[in-house]
Amino acid sequence: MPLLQLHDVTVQFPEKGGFLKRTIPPRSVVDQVSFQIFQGEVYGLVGESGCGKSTTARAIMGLNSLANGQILFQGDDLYQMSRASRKLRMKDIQMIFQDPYSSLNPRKNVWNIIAEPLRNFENLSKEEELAKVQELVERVGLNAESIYQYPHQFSGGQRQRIGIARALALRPQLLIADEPVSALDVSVQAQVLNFMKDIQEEFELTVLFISHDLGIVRHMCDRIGIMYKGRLVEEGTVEDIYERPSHLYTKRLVAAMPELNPEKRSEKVKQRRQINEQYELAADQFFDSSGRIIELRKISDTHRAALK
Amino acid sequence: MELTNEAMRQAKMGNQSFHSAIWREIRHDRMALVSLIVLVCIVGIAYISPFFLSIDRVTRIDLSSIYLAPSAVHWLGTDDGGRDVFGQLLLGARNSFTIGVCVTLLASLYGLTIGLIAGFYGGIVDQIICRVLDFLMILPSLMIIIVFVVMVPNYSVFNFILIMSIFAWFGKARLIRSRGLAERELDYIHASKTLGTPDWKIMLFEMLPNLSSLIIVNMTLTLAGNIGLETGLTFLGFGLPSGTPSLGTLIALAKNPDIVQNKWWVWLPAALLILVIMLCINYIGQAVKRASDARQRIA
Amino acid sequence: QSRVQGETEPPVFPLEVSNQDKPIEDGEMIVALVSSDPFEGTLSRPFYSGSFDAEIMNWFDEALLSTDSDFEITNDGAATYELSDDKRTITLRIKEGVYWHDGEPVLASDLLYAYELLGHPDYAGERYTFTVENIEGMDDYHAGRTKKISGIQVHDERTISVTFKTASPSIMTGFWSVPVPRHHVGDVTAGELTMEELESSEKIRITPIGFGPYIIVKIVPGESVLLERNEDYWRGRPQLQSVVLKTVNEAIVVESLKKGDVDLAKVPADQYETVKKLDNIELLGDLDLAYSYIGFKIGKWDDEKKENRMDPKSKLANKLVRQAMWHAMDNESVGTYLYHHLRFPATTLIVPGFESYHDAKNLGRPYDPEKARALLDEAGYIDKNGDGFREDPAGKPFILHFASMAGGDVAEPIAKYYIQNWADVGLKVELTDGRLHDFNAFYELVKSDDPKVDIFQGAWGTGSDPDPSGLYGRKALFNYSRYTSERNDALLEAGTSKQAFDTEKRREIYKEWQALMVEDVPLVPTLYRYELIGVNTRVVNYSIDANSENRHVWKWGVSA
Amino acid sequence: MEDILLTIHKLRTSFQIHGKFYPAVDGISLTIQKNEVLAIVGESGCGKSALALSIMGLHPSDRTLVEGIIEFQGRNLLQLPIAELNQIRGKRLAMIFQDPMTALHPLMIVGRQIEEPMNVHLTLSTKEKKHRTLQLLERVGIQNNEQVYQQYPHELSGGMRQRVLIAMALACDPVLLIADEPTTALDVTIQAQILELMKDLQRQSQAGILLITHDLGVVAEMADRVAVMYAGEIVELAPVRELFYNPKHPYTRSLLQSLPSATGQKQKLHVIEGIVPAIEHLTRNGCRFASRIPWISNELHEGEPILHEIAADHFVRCRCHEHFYLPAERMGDESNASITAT
Amino acid sequence: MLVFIVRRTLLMIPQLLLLSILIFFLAKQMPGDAVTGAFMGKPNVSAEQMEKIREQHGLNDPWIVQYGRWIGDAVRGDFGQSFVHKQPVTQLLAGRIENTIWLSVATLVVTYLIAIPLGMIAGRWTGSWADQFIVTYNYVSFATPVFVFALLMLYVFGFVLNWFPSGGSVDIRVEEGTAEYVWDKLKHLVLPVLSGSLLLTYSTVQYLRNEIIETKMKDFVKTARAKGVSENVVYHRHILRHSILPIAAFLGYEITGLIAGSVFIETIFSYPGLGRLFIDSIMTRDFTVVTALVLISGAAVIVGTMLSDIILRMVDPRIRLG
Ligand SMILES: Nc1ncnc2c1ncn2[C@@H]1O[C@H](COP(=O)(O)OP(=O)(O)OP(=O)(O)O)[C@@H](O)[C@H]1O
Ligand SMILES: Nc1ncnc2c1ncn2[C@@H]1O[C@H](COP(=O)(O)OP(=O)(O)OP(=O)(O)O)[C@@H](O)[C@H]1O
Ligand SMILES: [Mg+2]
Ligand SMILES: [Mg+2]
Ligand code: NI
Repeated sequence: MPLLQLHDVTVQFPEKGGFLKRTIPPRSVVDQVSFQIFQGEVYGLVGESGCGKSTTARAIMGLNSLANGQILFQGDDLYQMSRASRKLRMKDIQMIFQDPYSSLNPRKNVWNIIAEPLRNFENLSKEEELAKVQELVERVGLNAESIYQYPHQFSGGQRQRIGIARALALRPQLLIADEPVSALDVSVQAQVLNFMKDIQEEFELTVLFISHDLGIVRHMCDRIGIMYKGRLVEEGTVEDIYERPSHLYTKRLVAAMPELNPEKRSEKVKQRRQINEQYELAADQFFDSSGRIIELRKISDTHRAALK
Repeated sequence: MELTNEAMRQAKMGNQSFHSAIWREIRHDRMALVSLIVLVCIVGIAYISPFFLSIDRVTRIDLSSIYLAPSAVHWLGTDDGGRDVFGQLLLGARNSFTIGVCVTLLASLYGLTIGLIAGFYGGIVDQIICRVLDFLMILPSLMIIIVFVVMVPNYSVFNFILIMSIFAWFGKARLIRSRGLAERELDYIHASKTLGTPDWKIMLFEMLPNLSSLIIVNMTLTLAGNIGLETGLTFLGFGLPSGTPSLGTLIALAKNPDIVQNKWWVWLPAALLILVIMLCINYIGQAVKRASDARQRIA
Repeated sequence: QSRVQGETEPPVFPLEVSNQDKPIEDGEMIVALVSSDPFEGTLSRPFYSGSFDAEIMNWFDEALLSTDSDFEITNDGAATYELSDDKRTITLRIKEGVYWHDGEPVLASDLLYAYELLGHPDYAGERYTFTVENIEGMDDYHAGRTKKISGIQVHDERTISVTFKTASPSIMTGFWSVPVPRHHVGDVTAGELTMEELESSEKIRITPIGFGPYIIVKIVPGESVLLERNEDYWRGRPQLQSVVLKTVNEAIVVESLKKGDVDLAKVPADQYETVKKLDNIELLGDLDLAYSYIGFKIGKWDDEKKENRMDPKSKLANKLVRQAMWHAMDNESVGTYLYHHLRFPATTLIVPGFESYHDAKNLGRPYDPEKARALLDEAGYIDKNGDGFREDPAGKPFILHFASMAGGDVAEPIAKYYIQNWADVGLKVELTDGRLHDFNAFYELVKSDDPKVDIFQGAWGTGSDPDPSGLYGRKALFNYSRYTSERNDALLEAGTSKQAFDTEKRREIYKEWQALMVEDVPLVPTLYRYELIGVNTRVVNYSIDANSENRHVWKWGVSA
Repeated sequence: MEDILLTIHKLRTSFQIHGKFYPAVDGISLTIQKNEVLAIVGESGCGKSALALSIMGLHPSDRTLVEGIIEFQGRNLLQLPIAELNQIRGKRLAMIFQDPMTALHPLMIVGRQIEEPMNVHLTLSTKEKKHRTLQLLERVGIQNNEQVYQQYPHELSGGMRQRVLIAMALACDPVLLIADEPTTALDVTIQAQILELMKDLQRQSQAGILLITHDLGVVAEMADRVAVMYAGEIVELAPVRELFYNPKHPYTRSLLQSLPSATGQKQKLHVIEGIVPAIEHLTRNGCRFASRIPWISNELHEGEPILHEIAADHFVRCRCHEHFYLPAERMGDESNASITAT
Repeated sequence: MLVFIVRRTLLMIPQLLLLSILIFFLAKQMPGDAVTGAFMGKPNVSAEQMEKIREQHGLNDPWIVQYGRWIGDAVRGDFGQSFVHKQPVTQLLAGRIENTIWLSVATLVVTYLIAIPLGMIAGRWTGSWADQFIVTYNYVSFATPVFVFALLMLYVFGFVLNWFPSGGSVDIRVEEGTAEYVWDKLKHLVLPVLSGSLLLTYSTVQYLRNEIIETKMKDFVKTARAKGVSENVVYHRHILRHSILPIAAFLGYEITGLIAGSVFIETIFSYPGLGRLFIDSIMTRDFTVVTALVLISGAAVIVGTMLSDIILRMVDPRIRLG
């Protein structure tokens, strides 16, 4: 059984407009997205800005309400549970945020930040809590005395580690990482990525890894879903996506990745042009009559794409 | 990793809280520092004055000595009831300041509660609160305060504070709401939600501390405004009960041109005192404001 | 010279300007209406209510009958009168050559019109007074039962007679003789316009006319009025070419006088000292027909019977306490220091302005704390617990509540001072609600006999009629003390009876009444007052002396 | 050498912090030639923007100190009075900013903003200006140019806005274009388009471009020459091929190793120890990178590191590169530290 | 745009209605009514007579009935009769409102005329002596009670220097409609307006200064400079255009300040306007006038906020579509 299952998940935001601000039909930001994540794997969600990646993540976390669909965690529908049991359940799902600067409360010291989930769910004595926090802090590679420091005294990478420590405090099964490194410099990025990989292996975490950087996704993930305008357009293993992209949008994304070899510049440019042209020509192939991206079709056991 | 107690303590001390930021900012701004000292002196003297000044004596009418010019006995002369202006000034400063502080605190409490709720929940709750605030903001509050003052049957300082504070919180609520709305979109609030922290805890322990600098800045700045408003209302005759010494009572005597011209000691010290108090609060407020915004800090 | 009263010597003010120069032909006088508020501008006698409106009207309008220093009607006005032997019918004859400003003659029917307005069922003003009500047939007319007032006869164009139900000396002081130009303002009785329309009509607000010495040329509402000489004035040619009346804030009166911006202005007491020093200003002063008082609540208004009823259980029922409280009050100091001698201790309830009726020998109850203490001891109010304040005879705390009006710079020190005075003799008095009350709230409290009030401070203007029954009668709503006694009833009755047309007799009656009030002390008259007028030295022929020829507006002029 | 557009000599740009001036750009010398794309790479905070702003003269004069020589077509920009500087900027020297969201005036229609440099530098009639603007918009790949002309920035997508910014920079046919991270705020696909566009335009106009970026991928795709900056200094300067095939400076090598390699090998990424020190905490004597490669002993660094030309046009600061190895290499993986062509 | 204005206007109606109910209710709660006020201190009016007058004016009806009557009339522009002034309130206000409008508009204009240049100078040359001077002036003006300042102005310029008339709105001697009349009106306005506006500049200067300092650091300003635009143009075209927006948004609330200020100013300069009328009316319990005045002030603020909204909409394209 998959650890997390999304079934036709739809998230809508109301749009304001018109005379006397009547509510006009809401816009689906995430439109009937379904995928599954299995125990222990790292699932990547890729797409351009505004395609609905974060919204999907937030829907799983219960920060947005669903307009339609189900989210099953270990087979239980998170949105059908009572508030209390859902709260207990959410303990097993934790999130790492994109911006290490705003995801930590600047008014709290590291101790209080990391202890927050512990205080909510576990009744620890002060000593136990301190011990636990120190353990976590050391686990993420920070000094023990840093628990008295405030977020602004840390670099971006260190902050992201604090965020990870907080997420790990309750020993979750599923970790959702929403662009955890896109605000960081290359060198720091490497640090966090390495670290996340270690943690994932050590805790046998299941991770939903969201990013727009195909290089990073490739480095981190086992399976990848490509999102476009609120819909999933292709899903498959890393090899499926990078070696055998079937959807033109995926191809386009892959082609847009900067080439690190100066020699291949012109080649790459040519390739991009080609794909762009194709894309423009064949655009309507990927949409149904109402202009909606069509459903995924199975290509192989691991590979699905929104193709006719 | 073994940690010495010393290292722990230093790490603890190394953090800089908002308070120390304010203090540093004030220390580096000469005007603010002077203001703070002056204000502390004024308020300090005013508040400890009952220990060396008998209120009864200061407020006792002595018709044979009205409008005496400053002398060794009456440092700042006497007022329309032959009362010592210096003593009145101290009592007045104390009353005015107390009222200003009380009004500010009360108004902040209202504003904070409403603003936080609107800011935290957003959506429909915010919409409703906003509409109500929109309406309240357009009330001609000075006029309505006056109407209230006239209306209240059992008029006392307490009632006055209540009335003033009822009309002083709308702006605050708005301010806190809008910052709250911005704050609620920040990831640390999301984080707290995903960590299972209950809403009220998030509001009080996550959001509020981050708004605290805003609130403190707003409070220091409106404190001056509230003291000014109290004085103004007293000037118009709708402020403090007239036997209660207040800076406004003394300045209100300046309605009479003879006093303005020939009996400056009655109103001028009070006017200057209020000016100094308000200036001081303002300078401190500005320093506090800078402290709240790292980009503006001098220190 | 003005009359001097009381034990102390208040300053002495002239009643007439000293400038003896000839007035210039094209002079203009600027008169201040001293107020921080705009004047209301209802420039018609039946309808006006502001004192500034009255002041403005003085310049362009007047009563047909003139009055003397006792405010009694005389025969040297625009009309002469005759009183019938039974003193119930008065007949007016308007002199020749009295014309409205628009050239129409002043007719007897114009005076009739005034009565028709005053008695009209729709009339909502305040001048439906005793002398109007007392006219025969007025009740029926007022109730709308008839269209004509049977007691008023118009004999010819210029003769009219008015018959009263009862003979009362009030006729001599209270008789209404101001006509209303029916042709100008429009006829309410003929249905040309309604009473309300008339009241807000431009004809009395923007373009009013009268038959006085000056003609209104222009009005800036609430601010100023420009008048010009009425060449056809019946007494003669007015001295001034033009007159400007304008509101001047109290705050800047002195400056305006000093600069010569205004020639004539009432001077507020607190600025007297400053004005005194100005050498271009002469100060005239006369006693005002008003006094301040401290009242004691000793009863309640009985709404059933519409009369006052004393309450023997009220806190101040014991007259010794009231007497003591009067003795405890240091009015002398208040007048001297707070009013710069412009007010001085009052003695009786008939002001010295009524020269013939004020009992100058009755000294009231002068400041004497010792006597006050003795009286209180005698009454059994003794400080038993040693807290400095007396308890009542039963030994219970005795706390009185004092209501006083806010307004003016000195209201607060005065109230505080009296409280101190009483504290000095051991009486504990506190301000009702802990504050001074504004005008309306104060009267609301006092009028409704609110139990929160035991003592109250106020002031009365007496009007020109010395009869005090409107303020102290058994049926008088304004008798806020709610004091009644048989003797009081009898004396007041006698004061307005037919026999009181004899001034000597009336003086006796009122002397007795004044003594009664000093004995029973339903209220303490505290201060009499001067009214001060600052006049520029260039003003000539100006007088506030009721006996002087120069009291007439048309005589006033300015020299070069 | 009339092909040289810009010569920077010992440029030092210092910011005032706590009343003292600390250099953020510390003695940089560079030249840019016609028709050349010079890329500057480095981590955040190493002084790239400070350098660009210094060239444009956009630092507020009260809190910034700019010393050295910036010679543009024979004139030292630092010594020009503001009026003359204004004659140059926007005309022969133009700049593209990083964030298209904020770099456009939110209350002016796009057309006016593009016309503004023409108002200043060219004498054209209103019609000509509009014509030229529409042409420019077309050149940067905006098809519905008439419509966009009338629109406000917030009505455009990020990519469109960046195109508008480019059009604005090109308004007076500049000979040197300074682009400060022109694509950082954009999506990959759009980034590719914009880069291509810039390349095209550059080829057409033969202008020089100073391209500032922190993305080595962008460098590889665009640049002719690359300067690697660290802590206000240039640590390595080389033609693009040389840099990617034969990186020398420890910093360059570390950077390349810390990229999640595009080849898909899931080996550990290299992590550079520590952080870039803030300019007020930077130790300025000795090798500035030394603290971040602590396993290289101190003697191996130069006392006063200078740029050494180790191959034609290839400069490296400090001798330490000769002894440098990555920790991973020591542990047996002897493969070349550079990215080998696939 | 039109749709927006219509919507905004419709939104005003419930606000006004709510305001009117609130105000009416407050007025009725005050101790004493118009009749008490009008006849107190005049001994010769009997209780029955007063009761009759009360009955006549419907002062004894339940308040909801009175409200219904009042609001019905108010909609038709009839605020009833002032008991004290014996005049329709509308007529009474008509005489004063013109003066108040003169005063407020002039004060507003002068405030902006002073504040905007000051704010610009202070914002542009932050830290210069001019800036320090302006900031100090600003603090002082904020801290000075308006009545003290107005009194001083009156003394210095009205009396000591004798430059301007010390009270009133216009001299009686000048003909209405002539240029002289207007000139005289303006002369009478100088002191009240200056006293008001010199202290009202606070928020505008403060805001503009901060806003300019903020805007100065914005990227689009760098863009403008990079285009070679001269410094003056940068400030006038780019920075000011952006910074002035919030000032427009404040217009509505500025009106609140004006109303409050006019109460003081009109009292001190004996300027016959609505502010003074309010104080007088409240003293005399002339509640038809009080209610009308508060309603008018409220309406003025509502209209003001609406105006700022509309202005904002017109100048800020971001809101226009948003
Ligand atoms: N609270 C909200 N109200 C209305 N619209 C929203 C809200 N949150 C997100 N959206 C819209 O939903 C769409 C998807 O947003 P989302 O944040 O999920 O994108 P994303 O893929 O995470 O993009 P990015 O890479 O920029 O983070 C965007 O167009 C955004 O404008
Ligand atoms: N106005 C300023 N005042 C003080 N310090 C500044 C200022 N501007 C920049 N700095 C500092 O100067 C250094 C260089 O900044 P710069 O903006 O040039 O970096 P950058 O390389 O462009 O970084 P990024 O990639 O983040 O744009 C940084 O340490 C920064 O903190
Ligand atoms: Mg996102
Ligand atoms: Mg930069
Ligand atoms: Ni080195």
